[in-house]
Amino acid sequence: MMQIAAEGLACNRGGREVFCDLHFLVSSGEMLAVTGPNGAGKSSLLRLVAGLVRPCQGRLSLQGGDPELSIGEQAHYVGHQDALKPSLSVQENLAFWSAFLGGNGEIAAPLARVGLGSLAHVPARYLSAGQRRRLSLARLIAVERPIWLLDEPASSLDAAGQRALAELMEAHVARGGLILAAIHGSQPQPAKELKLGGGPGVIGGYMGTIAQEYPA
Amino acid sequence: MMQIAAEGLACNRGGREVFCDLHFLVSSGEMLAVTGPNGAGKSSLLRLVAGLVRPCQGRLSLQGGDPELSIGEQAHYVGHQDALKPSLSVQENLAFWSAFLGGNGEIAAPLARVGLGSLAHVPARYLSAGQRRRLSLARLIAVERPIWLLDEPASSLDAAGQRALAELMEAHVARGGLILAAIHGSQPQPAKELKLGGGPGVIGGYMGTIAQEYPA
Amino acid sequence: MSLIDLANPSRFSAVTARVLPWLIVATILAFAVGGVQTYFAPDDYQQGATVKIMFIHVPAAWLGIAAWGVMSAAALGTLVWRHPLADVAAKAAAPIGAAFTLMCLLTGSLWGRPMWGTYWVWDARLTSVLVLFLLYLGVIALWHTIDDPTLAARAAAVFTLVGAINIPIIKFSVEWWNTLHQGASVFRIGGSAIHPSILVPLIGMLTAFTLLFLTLHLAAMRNEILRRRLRTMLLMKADAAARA
Amino acid sequence: MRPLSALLVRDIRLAVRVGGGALVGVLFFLIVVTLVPFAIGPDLPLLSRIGPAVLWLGALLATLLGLDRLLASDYEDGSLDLLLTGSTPLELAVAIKALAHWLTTAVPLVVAAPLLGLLLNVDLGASWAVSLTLLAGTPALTFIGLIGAALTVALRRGGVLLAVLILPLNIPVLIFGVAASNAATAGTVPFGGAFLILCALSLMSLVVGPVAAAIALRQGLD
Amino acid sequence: MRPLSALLVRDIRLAVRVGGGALVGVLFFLIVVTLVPFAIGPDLPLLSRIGPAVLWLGALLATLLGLDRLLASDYEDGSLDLLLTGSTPLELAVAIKALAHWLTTAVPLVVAAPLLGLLLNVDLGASWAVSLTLLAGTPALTFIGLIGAALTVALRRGGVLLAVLILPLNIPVLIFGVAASNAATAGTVPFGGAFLILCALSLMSLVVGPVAAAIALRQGLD
Ligand code: HEM
Ligand SMILES: Nc1ncnc2c1ncn2[C@@H]1O[C@H](COP(=O)(O)OP(=O)(O)OP(=O)(O)O)[C@@H](O)[C@H]1O
Ligand SMILES: Nc1ncnc2c1ncn2[C@@H]1O[C@H](COP(=O)(O)OP(=O)(O)OP(=O)(O)O)[C@@H](O)[C@H]1O
Ligand SMILES: [Mg+2]
Ligand SMILES: [Mg+2]
Repeated sequence: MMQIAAEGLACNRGGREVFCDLHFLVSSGEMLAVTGPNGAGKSSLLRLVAGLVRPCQGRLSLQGGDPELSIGEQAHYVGHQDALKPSLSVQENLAFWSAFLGGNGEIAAPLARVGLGSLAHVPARYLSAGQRRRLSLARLIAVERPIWLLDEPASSLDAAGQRALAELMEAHVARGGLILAAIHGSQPQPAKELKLGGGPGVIGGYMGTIAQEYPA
Repeated sequence: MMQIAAEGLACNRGGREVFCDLHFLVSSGEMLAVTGPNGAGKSSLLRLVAGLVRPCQGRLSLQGGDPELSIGEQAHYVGHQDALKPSLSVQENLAFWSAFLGGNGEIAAPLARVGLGSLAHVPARYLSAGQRRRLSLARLIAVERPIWLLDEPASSLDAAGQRALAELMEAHVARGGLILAAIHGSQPQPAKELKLGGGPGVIGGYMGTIAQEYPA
Repeated sequence: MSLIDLANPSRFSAVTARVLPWLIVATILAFAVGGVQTYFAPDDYQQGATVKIMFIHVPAAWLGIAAWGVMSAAALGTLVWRHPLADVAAKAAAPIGAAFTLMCLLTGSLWGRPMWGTYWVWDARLTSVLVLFLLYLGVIALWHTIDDPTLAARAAAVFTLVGAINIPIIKFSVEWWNTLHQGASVFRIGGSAIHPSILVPLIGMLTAFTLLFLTLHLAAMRNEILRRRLRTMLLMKADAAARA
Repeated sequence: MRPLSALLVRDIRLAVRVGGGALVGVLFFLIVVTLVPFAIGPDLPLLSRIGPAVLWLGALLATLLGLDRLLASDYEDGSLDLLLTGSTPLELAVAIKALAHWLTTAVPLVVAAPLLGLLLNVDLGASWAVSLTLLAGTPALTFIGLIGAALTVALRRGGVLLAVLILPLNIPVLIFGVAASNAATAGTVPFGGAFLILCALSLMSLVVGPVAAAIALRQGLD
Repeated sequence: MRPLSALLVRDIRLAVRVGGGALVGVLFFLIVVTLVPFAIGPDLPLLSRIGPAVLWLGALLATLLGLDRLLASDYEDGSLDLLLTGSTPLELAVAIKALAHWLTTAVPLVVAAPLLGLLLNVDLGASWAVSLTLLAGTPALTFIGLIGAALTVALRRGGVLLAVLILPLNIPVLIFGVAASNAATAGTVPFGGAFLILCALSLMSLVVGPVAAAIALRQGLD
């Protein structure tokens, strides 16, 4: 049983305040959908949780989970950029991240799962946008980590890909995983929602209050 | 009255065939929605029309329009990468492309139109994904060109942004413009559809035949 | 049959298969003749027997330069007509040309020891040849670091044409700068300036080396064509596997 | 005209924002010039003899440093695609980019050369001549480098390979540059001849460079 | 252990695929060595005197060339974010990257040095000593360079500015490297002293470099 709790988080980037006084609570088996208009701070929040951006106020705490690892070290971060090297083959790319992030060297299965089995030996340079996205999502399967931080994971995926992704996320949540996903429009599954860009946000019943942002 | 006609187009990339024997006809006032699964060849087709990829067979012809300009030189190409320099400000970025692509130096209005008026002086490095996308779409407004080649233009736009984009495209088509757009899922407006990834494709009644790919 | 038919790779390999044996024989004969002539060529009154190095040095130098010329012609074929055979010709010529250039450098510096008292001087002729050698290495590096052959061919073609500027520099370096290296005396306007007893064997060796180059080049081209066939077959197999 | 000037301004702006302007450039050469005495030991007559050579090597180094990003960055962020959809011929566009690169790397050196010459105790009169040769010769370095930059994009290669392709072509430029400079400093050989050849090389590369680069880029298209 | 070896293999692979392997590296140094005689004029005794210096300058140049991409490319494609979410400390990760850079740039030089020495007519016995000093000293160049690479990412700067930041720090390495080499070739000064200092510099930068780089990267986070 893990829990990520944010108390009064505030984030400044490039000197401008992105959001402030943000409270939320996500526990394993839950998915928190972070929504909001462009520039509301979704990516910033995810990067902040991943430890890639420093909060300028408030604290972010993790109950349960491995105490001597940071949140980021127990999390998968899938951002706007897919960390792929054009001159390495699809398989080499995945194999490296699997080894570096501490997966069990299993590569073929994840590739097949995201539908890149036949392209395993093609240089990543040759991949289409959706194929690149699929490859970076394959990390989620290749390496077992409890927390997923997904920034618009469905972007440039085709219908089939989006369905597969939704299943993947459901399965993870069902397994007791914990997901924070920044999404536009419809979420793939019923989930808590954290609307940004509408003043201070409170979610997840933390401090006993249910915010009006809670999904109707 | 312009017309882009493709006859038996085939495209090879990295030594493997992407699509072959593709026929379509788009004329001004129309929008052709290019759809298909990931890796079907949507982006390849758009790049081919823009003159950024060479067809290995077939021919692409433009009736009407400026005879001594290539299709690419009369077209806006908005690809997966938004050609922005992180160290230039939003305004500098747009101003440069407007000047280079031969627009009338009008910058403020386009920026306001895509909702970046307040960020005009922020370095592009600081933009969020959606803001970057908005900025590269601002080119469409800043420079008047009859042909638009849009590769998943709506990706990482919020709901409002997608609506604005749809209006923009409708207005362009109404003005007698001509759009080829690669899109996933629902098209923003009724349009001819060219499904890729299903063998040779024929569309637009070219050579008298209506293909089964024609939207039912 | 015309040159056009030759331009077809499979036709080309068929023809070369028939021509090559004869070429090999001709080369051997030419070397035999040239060798004998060289043996009986008189020693120079001041250079002594070392003058005989010339009979390797000059042809080697000549072919080192000529090979780049061949590559430049092929480069035009690649860029203008996008002809696969041109790519093959260019790729095959590079290592051979490099070898001849190296031979020229080595024999030259060996000769330089007795003549100039040093193996190497940074004189215009010598350096321009060294540059040629470096350019060869550069092209070879290009060919070997790029996996996609057509891409490599085009890049190498551009590079070859740019590098061709070096050829006149080599040729005329001796006229433009006062070099240690002696000027052209065989090929020059107003007839040759060498005594026939030297000139004849030199011509003999020139023909022999040229024949050798032809033989090696054609053979290398055939191998390259076969190699490409293999590659495409493998690619097609891979795609078929991917489809299934 | 307007597209080209816009491109020029943009590239200069980028170079200044990223590389840090002309002063940093001068500082760079200052460091190079101070490095050499350390490397070869403080021997004034020798220094003054190889002074021009050092400046020329500095110029070569500075040109090489920015080169592999000259077109690669535009390729990676998709700017190159848009440059191709512009109505300006590609040859002109890349020439302008090279010009911007030259203005931001070589010109600071040309200006600072007399000052730097003093550090290498080349006397002032000769220093002027040296910076004149630099002014005449550095364009060749940049525009030959342009070819390499285009090849790196077309081949998706870079780093040392680029240098390996470029440097041999730069050798003649270096020879005549240094020869002309030495002619000016030592006054042994006539200055005019080498200098004229240097100008010829620059003019030639001004034509060959952009054309070859454009061809390479077009060939590399996909 | 596995993460680190994976990172090492991947970076070496990238370097070879992009830069074209050790042979190209050797070719690069061959060219550098041939460049110098043009610059300073064909004067054999002088050449043999400054031969080691030339090799050292070559090493410096090669190190500089790849440096600004060393971390920047990982930053631009988002790899750096993932490197941070790995359980390996950042200090180690960047150290490994620097190691890969050293293996692919400096080692070819170390191996080829005796051969190159001949061209600069440094006699063979001395050449071995020179390549020994290179082996001992080049790590310092790379790991000091690592700091600059991290700064380029943190400050989103690059090009010449990076060189300006790095070179001054490299001067001591260069001094002692050349001193040790000259001691070996000329045999005037004792070889041991300079060589030991060189090793000390390398060891120090092996520690300072990664730590400083990691700090710079963390500061640059946003
Ligand atoms: C490494 C040193 C040397 C190099 C790179 C070199 C290179 C060349 C080249 C490129 C040619 C031109 C061939 C042609 O015009 O097609 C040539 C010709 C020649 N070289 Fe050398 N050479 C070297 C050393 C020497 C030495 C030491 C001698 C003897 C003094 C020598 C004597 C000649 C002669 C007699 C010719 C024929 C010139 C003619 O008749 O055109 N070379 N060499
Ligand atoms: N630069 C390239 N070189 C070689 N092959 C490529 C290149 N780009 C794409 N391909 C291949 O061509 C095919 C089509 O790619 P393309 O980008 O056109 O697909 P797409 O329809 O745009 O897919 P997506 O919906 O993911 O964007 C893919 O299989 C891809 O592997
Ligand atoms: N690296 C950065 N430095 C400074 N400011 C930044 C940076 N990245 C984003 N910002 C600013 O922070 C705000 C939030 O950015 P963020 O990327 O979190 O928005 P977002 O919700 O992800 O938007 P989108 O839906 O477009 O991805 C934006 O106004 C943006 O201008
Ligand atoms: Mg975002
Ligand atoms: Mg696409």
